[in-house]
Amino acid sequence: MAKTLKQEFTKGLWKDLPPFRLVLGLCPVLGVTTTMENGLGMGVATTFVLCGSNLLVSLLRQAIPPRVRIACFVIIIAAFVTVVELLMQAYTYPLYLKLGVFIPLIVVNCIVLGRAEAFAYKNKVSSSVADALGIGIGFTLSLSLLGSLRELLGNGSLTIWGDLSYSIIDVVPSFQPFTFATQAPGAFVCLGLMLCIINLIGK
Amino acid sequence: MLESILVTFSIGAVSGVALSYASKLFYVYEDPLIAKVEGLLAGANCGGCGFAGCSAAAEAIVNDKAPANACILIDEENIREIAAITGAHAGPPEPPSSYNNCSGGKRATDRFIYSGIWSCTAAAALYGGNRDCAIGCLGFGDCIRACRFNAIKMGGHGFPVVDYDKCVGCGACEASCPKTILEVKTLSQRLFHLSSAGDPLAPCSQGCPAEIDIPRYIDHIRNMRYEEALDTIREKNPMPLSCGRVCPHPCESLCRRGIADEPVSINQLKRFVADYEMNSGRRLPIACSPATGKRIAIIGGGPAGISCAYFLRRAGHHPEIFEAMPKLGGMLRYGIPEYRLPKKILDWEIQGILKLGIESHTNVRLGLDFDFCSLVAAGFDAVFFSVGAWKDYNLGIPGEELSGCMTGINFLSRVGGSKPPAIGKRAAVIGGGNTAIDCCRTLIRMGLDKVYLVYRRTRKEMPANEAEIVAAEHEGIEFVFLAAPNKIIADEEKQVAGLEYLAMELGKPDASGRHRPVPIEGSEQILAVDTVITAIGQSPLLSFRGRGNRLDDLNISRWNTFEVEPSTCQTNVPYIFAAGDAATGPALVVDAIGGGRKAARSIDLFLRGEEVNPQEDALLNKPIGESIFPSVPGVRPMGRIGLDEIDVTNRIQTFAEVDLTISERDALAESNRCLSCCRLCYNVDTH
Amino acid sequence: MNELVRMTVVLTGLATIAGGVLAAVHSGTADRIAAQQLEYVKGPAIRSIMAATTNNPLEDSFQLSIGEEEKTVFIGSLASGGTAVAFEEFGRGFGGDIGVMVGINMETETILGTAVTVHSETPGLGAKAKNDRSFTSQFEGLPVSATVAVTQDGGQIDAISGATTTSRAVCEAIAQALERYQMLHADLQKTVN
Amino acid sequence: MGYLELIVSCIFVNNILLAQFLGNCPFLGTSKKMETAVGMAGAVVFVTVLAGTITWIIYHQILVKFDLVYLRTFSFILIIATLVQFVEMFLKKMIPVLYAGLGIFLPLITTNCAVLGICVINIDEEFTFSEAVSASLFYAVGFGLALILFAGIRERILLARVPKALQGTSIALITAGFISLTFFAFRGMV
Repeated sequence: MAKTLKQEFTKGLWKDLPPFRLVLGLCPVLGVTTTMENGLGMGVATTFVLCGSNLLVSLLRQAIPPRVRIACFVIIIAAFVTVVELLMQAYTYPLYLKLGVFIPLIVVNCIVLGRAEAFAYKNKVSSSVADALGIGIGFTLSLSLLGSLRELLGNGSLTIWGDLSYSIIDVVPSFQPFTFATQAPGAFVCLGLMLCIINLIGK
Repeated sequence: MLESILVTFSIGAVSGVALSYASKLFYVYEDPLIAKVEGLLAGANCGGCGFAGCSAAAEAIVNDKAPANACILIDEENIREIAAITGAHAGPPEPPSSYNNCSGGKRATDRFIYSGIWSCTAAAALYGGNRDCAIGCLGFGDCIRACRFNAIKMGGHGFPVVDYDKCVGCGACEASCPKTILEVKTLSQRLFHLSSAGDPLAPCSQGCPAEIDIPRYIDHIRNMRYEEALDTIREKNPMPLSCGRVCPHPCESLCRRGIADEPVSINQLKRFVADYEMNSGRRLPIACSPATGKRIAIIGGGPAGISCAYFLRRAGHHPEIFEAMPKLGGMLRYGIPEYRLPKKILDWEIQGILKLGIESHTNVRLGLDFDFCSLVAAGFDAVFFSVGAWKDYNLGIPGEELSGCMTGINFLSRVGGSKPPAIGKRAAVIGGGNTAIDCCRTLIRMGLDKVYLVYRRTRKEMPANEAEIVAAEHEGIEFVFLAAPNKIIADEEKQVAGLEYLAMELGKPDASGRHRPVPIEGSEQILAVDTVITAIGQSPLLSFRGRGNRLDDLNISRWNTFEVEPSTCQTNVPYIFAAGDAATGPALVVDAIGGGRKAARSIDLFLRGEEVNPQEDALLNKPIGESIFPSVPGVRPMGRIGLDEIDVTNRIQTFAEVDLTISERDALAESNRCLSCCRLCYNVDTH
Repeated sequence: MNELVRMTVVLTGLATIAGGVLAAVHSGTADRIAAQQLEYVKGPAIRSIMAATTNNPLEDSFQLSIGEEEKTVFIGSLASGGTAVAFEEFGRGFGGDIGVMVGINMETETILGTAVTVHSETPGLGAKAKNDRSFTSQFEGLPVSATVAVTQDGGQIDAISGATTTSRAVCEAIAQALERYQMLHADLQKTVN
Repeated sequence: MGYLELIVSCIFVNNILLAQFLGNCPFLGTSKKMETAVGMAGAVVFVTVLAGTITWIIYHQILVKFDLVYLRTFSFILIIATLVQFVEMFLKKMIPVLYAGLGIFLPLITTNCAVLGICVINIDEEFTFSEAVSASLFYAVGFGLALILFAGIRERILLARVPKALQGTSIALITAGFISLTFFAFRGMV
């Protein structure tokens, strides 16, 4: 059963790729992926919390009594989320404003709690961190992908980070932005179609 | 800083105290299994499983309402652990595995054209599915999608095929199937399952007293997977070598091909794979469940005893066989002559079964060499009686005590043992059953000049197997029908000198449908013979009773057999079970083997502390009405393979086996004659 | 019982430690967060008003107490050598308060510029109030003594078509700012110099 | 803002599930069966109102007073988790009938981002106490409404012919997208 660190890391990138293979943590996926930048930021924030909580849960796994483990995980995760909130306010304030309520909600993201419980509580520190990094990076990539798709369709542009942005209209002047994609119903439909595509590739 | 610490401290303290006291104050008893399963679930309460949180999911899993892999967060290791927990809940701690019941698949006819969503569940919601067969596979593969281990694939015939190496027995497939095509069962659940009215059974399987899945093993043979064929047989019958030789194959008379053509030589195919193993020079491994530590005393090492011991051993128990004769095998050894079942083949077969870890004690007779009370004292948890029917009925005519007159079983067992009896030159065997024929055919091989078979009715009424009668005729046995022995005539040395009998005529049929013979006054005739063997039936020898122990409490029927509940083989003393001839009176070997398995099922239930109830819907060899067809369209008669046997003039010189094993080519050809029937569907002949 | 105590202790301990850590992180980032909030919430509005200042108004700001309220006043040095102040006032709009940053040239006593900071108006209309130059430019150069009101209310400001309430709210906020400027004129003058 | 506006806004325009994307995991999980959906909806209403009220009080009476607003997330989630677990145990022991109908869904709510989300929104929107309580109620009702509507549709999807790759969560999400689109019609009412 022992897997190498590399395996623990790479499984998050395809085999257990959230949210497509591991259909969890959908709220931020739907809520923040209006642009690629948002998706990327959310992904990084989640990865940070995931790594921190996995690390700490794995370190403390002997000390935490099984019956209150969920409450303990929640405390650890909540602490990390607050740290992220504070750091984001201090360094990436505009992004913090855009992500809004979804930053505190990382605390109830099933992926974070799920990995703490299903993996970190049972595995040693190095593999837990590898697992968290893999899942986190997978999540970040998925969010960015969905974000860029929706941004391209809906705004006709793609903002990588800050001022670095490209516009489709420069290339294809006749392009009409499909605003539906950036709005709420579009979020569901785009994610549903992405899932479908992943299913097709997975087959 | 301080405020912050104070606030978090107080929130933490309030939560901790509130929760810990609440858990004490509002404690409600919960099945510890649920807590155990919940401990293995992700605990994220994400709701991805469709249940209201992890504890609700755990409860559903324990109560078999959800498969072990319901949680979408946890990894395979946890699923395995959960499967192990719930598996232990359902039966003994042995790995359950998925098992496909339907072999119909695509060939089953449709009642209507279904063009809905590609899902069994959806299809089944519409009038139970589009297939004609109420129990068959719908073939949309819900189970394949449900399996998280890639252990199920859709076979070419339109039904799921399980890869047993990958299956962990999580139960997801079973839960996803709207029918009961895939059943996740432990080994012992499979071994002990009695054919039931809801099973997809071919007519032949319904007719087999051992309930072997005949179409499945024939299919294995067709695909040259002989080892799997043997495994399939051994799931229900531990003695394919012996049965392949001596079984009168009631299955073949139900064979669906037999309606339009000659039936498939099912028994020859069984013998072929059994011989294949023996000649291959190695024994196939036989899977056994983990040890349970329970001990069972098996009294009598005949087919019923061996079968019961075998199944109990495979279920993880520890049976010990006590046998009065010098070797195990019972009637197989001492009642069936060498030319039908060579002793070295029987030895090889029994040895293989004992190798599973069954202890045997021979030359020990209950009541003489050991006492029933000592068994209980020795810590046996249950006792199984398979003492057979070794007591010949007496004719009740003068002269039976003469030298040169003996009983059939006595004669056969002495020939089969090490001390053959002294016999003369001309013999008369009285009786029309298999024992009588066996005596005749044995006598002719012992070099006698003339062997008569004296039977009081006609050939049509003879209970012996047709094939045996024909063989006896070929071998020159003279049949004297409608003859009732009157007395045995002695010479001056108190030796048998002849058999006087009355000629009979058939009267009106009696309750059993047989014509009752009526003696004709003054028709006495004498057969000049120096040996008379009476073989008119047997009953169990119960001499171990009457010693003032629990055995005296046993109910005994008026045929001197153990009175048992027929579907459980349990006697009125709960820990005593009985099967085989001892419970049924003289019957087929395969009946004894089936009885041994039925008894093993009950003993297993008894040892696990469960109620020994008959299995619901058990068929017990009653046919399923809808599966017995009056005609079978689509079958092109082609005749069965001829049977190789030794030429008559040669064979009566020796005890060499008469019937020879069929060749692989013939076996393959014959297996292709099988229609692979299920309950309703079958493969028609296409060429 | 032992189990219960342990559960409570672990929970409380973890929560306490977390509290300590968070307090530390908070005190470490508090200043930066405040600066960032200023930069991104008020920053764009201030910049649009005081585009031509030689200093950074965001850094040269001070707190002014008006009764119970604390107001942040931004100071900009104009190229002409004069000084401008800017602060935020609120007017009641359709969907809630509308924040308007008002910049005043202290030399000429005229409105330097206005910019909408926060609004929760129907998308489109609120944005118009923010970006529509033909609307916002009407305020520029008005003397602090002027009465700021939409034409419907007898004033000289043309409302955004179809968004009278929003326009009214903006005017209300600006009028309030002018009033407050005149009230605090002395204090401001003192602090600036 | 008037209460009528608040109701329409919370239930329809800013529907917590379909416009704010909160609580999607249980939304997809528990909408497979109508029965489960109804139970879940009830439990969410109950817990949200309770949690919304308590967190509002804690925030304004403790966190704001001591200048500890940055502990908002931390304290809210702990309070909700404790509260939910406590109520669950209480119901299980004291009112088993209610537990069977509603209580079993409670654990699912601990990590339901809709509940925490509504508590946070109450603070962000600077609602007064009575506004916060009613907003909690109406947001939760909106969640229940969407969930029950969706469950009804999903029971139908089972019998529909869906391309293989779209089956499961994929088609569920697209369907949710169309429900969301219908809720769009309420835009402009507030």
